[in-house]
Amino acid sequence: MFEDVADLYQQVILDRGRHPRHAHRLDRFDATGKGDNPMCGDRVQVWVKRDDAGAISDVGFEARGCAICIASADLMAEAVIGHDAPGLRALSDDFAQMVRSGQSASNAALEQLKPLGGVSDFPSRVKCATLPWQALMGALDAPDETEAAHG
Amino acid sequence: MFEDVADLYQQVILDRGRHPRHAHRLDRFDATGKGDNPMCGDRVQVWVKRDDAGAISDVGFEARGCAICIASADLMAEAVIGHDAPGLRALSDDFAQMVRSGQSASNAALEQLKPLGGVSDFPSRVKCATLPWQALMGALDAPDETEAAHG
Amino acid sequence: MKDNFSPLDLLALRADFPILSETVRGKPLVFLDSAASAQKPRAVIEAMRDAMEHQYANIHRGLHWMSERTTEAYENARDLTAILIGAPSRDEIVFTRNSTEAINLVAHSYGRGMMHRGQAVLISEMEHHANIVPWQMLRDAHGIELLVCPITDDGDLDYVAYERLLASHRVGLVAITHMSNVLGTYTNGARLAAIAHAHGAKILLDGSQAVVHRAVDVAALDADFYVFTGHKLYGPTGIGVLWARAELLDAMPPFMGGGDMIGSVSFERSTWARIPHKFEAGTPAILEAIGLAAAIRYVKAIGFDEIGAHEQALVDHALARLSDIEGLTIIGRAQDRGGVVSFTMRGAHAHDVATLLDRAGIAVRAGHHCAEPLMRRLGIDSTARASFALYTTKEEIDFLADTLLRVREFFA
Amino acid sequence: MKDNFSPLDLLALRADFPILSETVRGKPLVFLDSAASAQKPRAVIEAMRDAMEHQYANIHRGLHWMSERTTEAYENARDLTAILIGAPSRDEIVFTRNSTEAINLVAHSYGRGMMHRGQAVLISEMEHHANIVPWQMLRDAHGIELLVCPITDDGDLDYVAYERLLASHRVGLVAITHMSNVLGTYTNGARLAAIAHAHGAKILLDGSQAVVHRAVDVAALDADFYVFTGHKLYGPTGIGVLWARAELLDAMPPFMGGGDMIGSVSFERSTWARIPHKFEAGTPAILEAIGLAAAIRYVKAIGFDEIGAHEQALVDHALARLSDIEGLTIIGRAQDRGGVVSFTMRGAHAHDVATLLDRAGIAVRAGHHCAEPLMRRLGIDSTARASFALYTTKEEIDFLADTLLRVREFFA
Ligand SMILES: Cc1ncc(COP(=O)(O)O)c(C=O)c1O
Ligand SMILES: Cc1ncc(COP(=O)(O)O)c(C=O)c1O
Repeated sequence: MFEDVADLYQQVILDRGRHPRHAHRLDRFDATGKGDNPMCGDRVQVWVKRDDAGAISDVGFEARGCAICIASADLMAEAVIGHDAPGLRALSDDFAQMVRSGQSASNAALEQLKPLGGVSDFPSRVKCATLPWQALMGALDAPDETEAAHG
Repeated sequence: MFEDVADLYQQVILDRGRHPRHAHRLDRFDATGKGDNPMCGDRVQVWVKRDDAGAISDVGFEARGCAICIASADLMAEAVIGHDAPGLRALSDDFAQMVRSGQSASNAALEQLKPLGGVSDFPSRVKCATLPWQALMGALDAPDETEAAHG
Repeated sequence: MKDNFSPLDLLALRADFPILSETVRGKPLVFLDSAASAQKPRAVIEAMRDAMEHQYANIHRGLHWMSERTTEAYENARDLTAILIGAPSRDEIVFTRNSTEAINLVAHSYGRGMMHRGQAVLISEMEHHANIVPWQMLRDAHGIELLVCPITDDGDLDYVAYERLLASHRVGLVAITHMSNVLGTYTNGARLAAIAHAHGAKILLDGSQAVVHRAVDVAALDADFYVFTGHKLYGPTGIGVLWARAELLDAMPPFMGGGDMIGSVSFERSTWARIPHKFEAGTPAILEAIGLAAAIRYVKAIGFDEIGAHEQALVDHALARLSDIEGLTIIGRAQDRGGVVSFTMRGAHAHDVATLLDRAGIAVRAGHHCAEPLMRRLGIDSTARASFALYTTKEEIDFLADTLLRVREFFA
Repeated sequence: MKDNFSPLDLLALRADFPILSETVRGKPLVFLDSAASAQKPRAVIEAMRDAMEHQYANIHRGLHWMSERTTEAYENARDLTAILIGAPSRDEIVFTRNSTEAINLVAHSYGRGMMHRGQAVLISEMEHHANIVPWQMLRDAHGIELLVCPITDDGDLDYVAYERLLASHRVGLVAITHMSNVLGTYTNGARLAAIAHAHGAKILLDGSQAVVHRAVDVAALDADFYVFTGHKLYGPTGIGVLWARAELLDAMPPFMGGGDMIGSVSFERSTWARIPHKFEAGTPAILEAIGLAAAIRYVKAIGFDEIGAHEQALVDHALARLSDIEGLTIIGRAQDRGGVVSFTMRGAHAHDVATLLDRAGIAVRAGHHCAEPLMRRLGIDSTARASFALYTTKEEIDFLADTLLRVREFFA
């Protein structure tokens, strides 16, 4: 009956939506950011930790949202490891383009996010997939927090 | 070409519209009232003088308005002579009914106002005909002014 | 399962709504989102088309035939609206864009114009944002207190708390929904009004949902303000209604300024037209009033007794069928309710449920339904909501239930 | 008499407007009241009908097909509107009910929210009530000064006085018409904006009439706010437009509260959505936006060069013909003007003139045209006004002139 949603709800999305691996605050983090979708009430908060070179070394999140949103956050948490701010912005843009248009730029890091490509057929769900990225961009723009700020 | 407006613009209306006989303030008056049509900016002020029994003995008006409005005020100034407040209210109601519906109640004083009956075919002009009456009702409701108030 | 469906000739009625024979994604449209906005019968579509094709001009100020006839049609919509809700006078009907604007009008004009610092506005936990945010803005701009009446766990208004709040605070205005768009609960408007009045407060009822399913009589309710929105009552968008007692409207300052609402204008000072015009600044939603009039004529011709009975049967059927689905929780268990059923599904977010239903052709709404504080009160983030209209069928509800079973499997 | 009528295929264009083949009182309709509200082309009528018959649901919050498609159509109207007036960003387009609401929104939100006691708003002597009364209400509620820029006897804005007023007062906001609905005068928006900005003032242009006859580019004008109303631009009633610079909209507090304009809501505190949604509370005029989009597509397909040239020829012709009528005075002699000609007739009140014209099938407007202070400035009570649209013909103007000769005889 739901054959034609297979593109949207690929197995990895269902799995990650159900059992996300990174759905937790970080004990120690450098920055945090939030994303809100006022239309439906979804909310994501992201915590990031950077290494000495400024590249992302760890990401955790808390999300109130659907399978797409949680899976997207969880895949994001892995895809962004090792990226610095400019790389992240590029990746975020490429990701947004992919989920909006179905077309993906040649960005190696995008590979692991491909399961979300099916969202482009569901315009009202695009925001579910991009919300974690919005939270991440918020973290990039936020002034660095001291590690003591956690908790 | 304008045969079908003959009902509205009867000769007496055209005459009174052009050369009203009562278009002046009264030097001495007992009450005055105003009527406004915000939709088009027409305005009428009426002054009335009463005899000892409380019946109207003289009426004057100033109007900014069309032929219908001025003719209606002028004919009103004559038709109301000798009427007391209750009679005036009844006459005003009967007049309003006539110009709205074309149907006239049996009210002797209405006779002289019959030329305005044609207004009922022109819904947007009804207000032109009733505006002087609205001003007159305002005068009835107004507290009596001292005669010195004129000028 | 009861089968007391009303004697509406549903096939004929459904034929009045062209959109109901559409398919989406190759599947017949099953439209269960009428509480968000109802579909339009041919009578409404044709009334608007007819006006634009044959009889249209700006109103009130025209001395020509088209303007006179269009003015009549517009003002006739006011008459019909007054009759629909039992308003004592047609002059008490103010046309707005929607319920939201009607409430904002009251918050601005009555709230800022006639309420005093230290007085309170009393709303409830189950209000739509449209009946929360305007009062918050009034609170913040004007020093009014905002009180919130709790609801019971069943989703009924807590009438005891309601009376207590009125007794213990200086409530100037109560603003409460007449039917919840999430829980389906009808509040007892007459009881709310009587208690409010006993404590010297005025009362506004948000009838956005309530007018759709039942005959409403503002005089019998003894309300002071009543608002609703055309597009949920099978009318067009762009038109809503504020009813208020004439003496209140007379005393209230205007909300917006412009053409049609004035007595006279000079640069120094302007005066206001009489009600209702004082509150209708500028060219109003003429075509939309004509459409609303057609909608009112349409529902009145069917009759609210029939519509109400049919929808009651639908709700009973839906509650029975959905209760049978394991893992599905129905949100809101009030006794007196209209054609709205909200639910959550274990293991599946409402958005995901809605997307799968959509793939089967079923349109439901999912999210907070513009009632975030209510979600918080219920301890949930969102619900899926199926809502019913006069054109909804028992078969559509069965199809919803069957499809939900498959959705549950999908996410299992 | 010049005969430089543009190459518009008028017969074909007129066939696009079903109402133009109506008769009134047995006579062919000659509709010369388009400045009050224009007639609607089939494209608009069909777009609205089509939405109601095939593709309609409430927008923004729906996860189902009908809602997604309707959201796209609504937001597409915003794109088209932005392009129409050269707005740098689609997010700067706020849909309102009409021009009047757009101006009231600015008066409330920018005026009360961001202007300070002692600052002034500068309007002109030739404003429509919609651009007077909201500023009076702001003055009276908020301690703002209201200044009035005079016009010349020809009916042009007095630019010298304009600059002097800006130099001598603390003007925070200029609010002036871009084209007078009585005199036909186009003001020089770019010049007004440059002078306003040189004195640190923001500027709002009321484009209700201006957008109908010419291409408008808010970026080229360097305006801060621009408003217009759908029903004069061949669109439906119930929809208007406020354009404002994004940084202004961002800084302004919301006008009305409710659904769709919030970020999040709790009883304690709510946050606002991003622009433009912050200013669109509640269910918007969805069908009307769809109708407006069709209207914009329609006029753009014809092209404003063609429309403007055609209307310019009509105005020239009308001025020539009407000037020839003894006892008839044309009101307004500005150089740069749009498709509106006002006049008075010696010995006949404008209402009586309009009624007689109506009997001949000709629709004109008569009265103060919602510009009472302008009437006072001109020393008259009222005018009759013939106004032209893209569908107006030279023959209609000839018929008007011929009929006016007879009207003059009638009242002689
Ligand atoms: C110059 C001008 N401004 C404002 C308006 C008001 O437009 P609306 O009534 O659609 O708000 C009009 C039309 O009536 C107008 O001509
Ligand atoms: C209970 C309730 N109140 C208010 C509204 C707001 O209606 P509108 O968006 O038409 O203003 C709605 C619908 O969304 C509603 O269900």
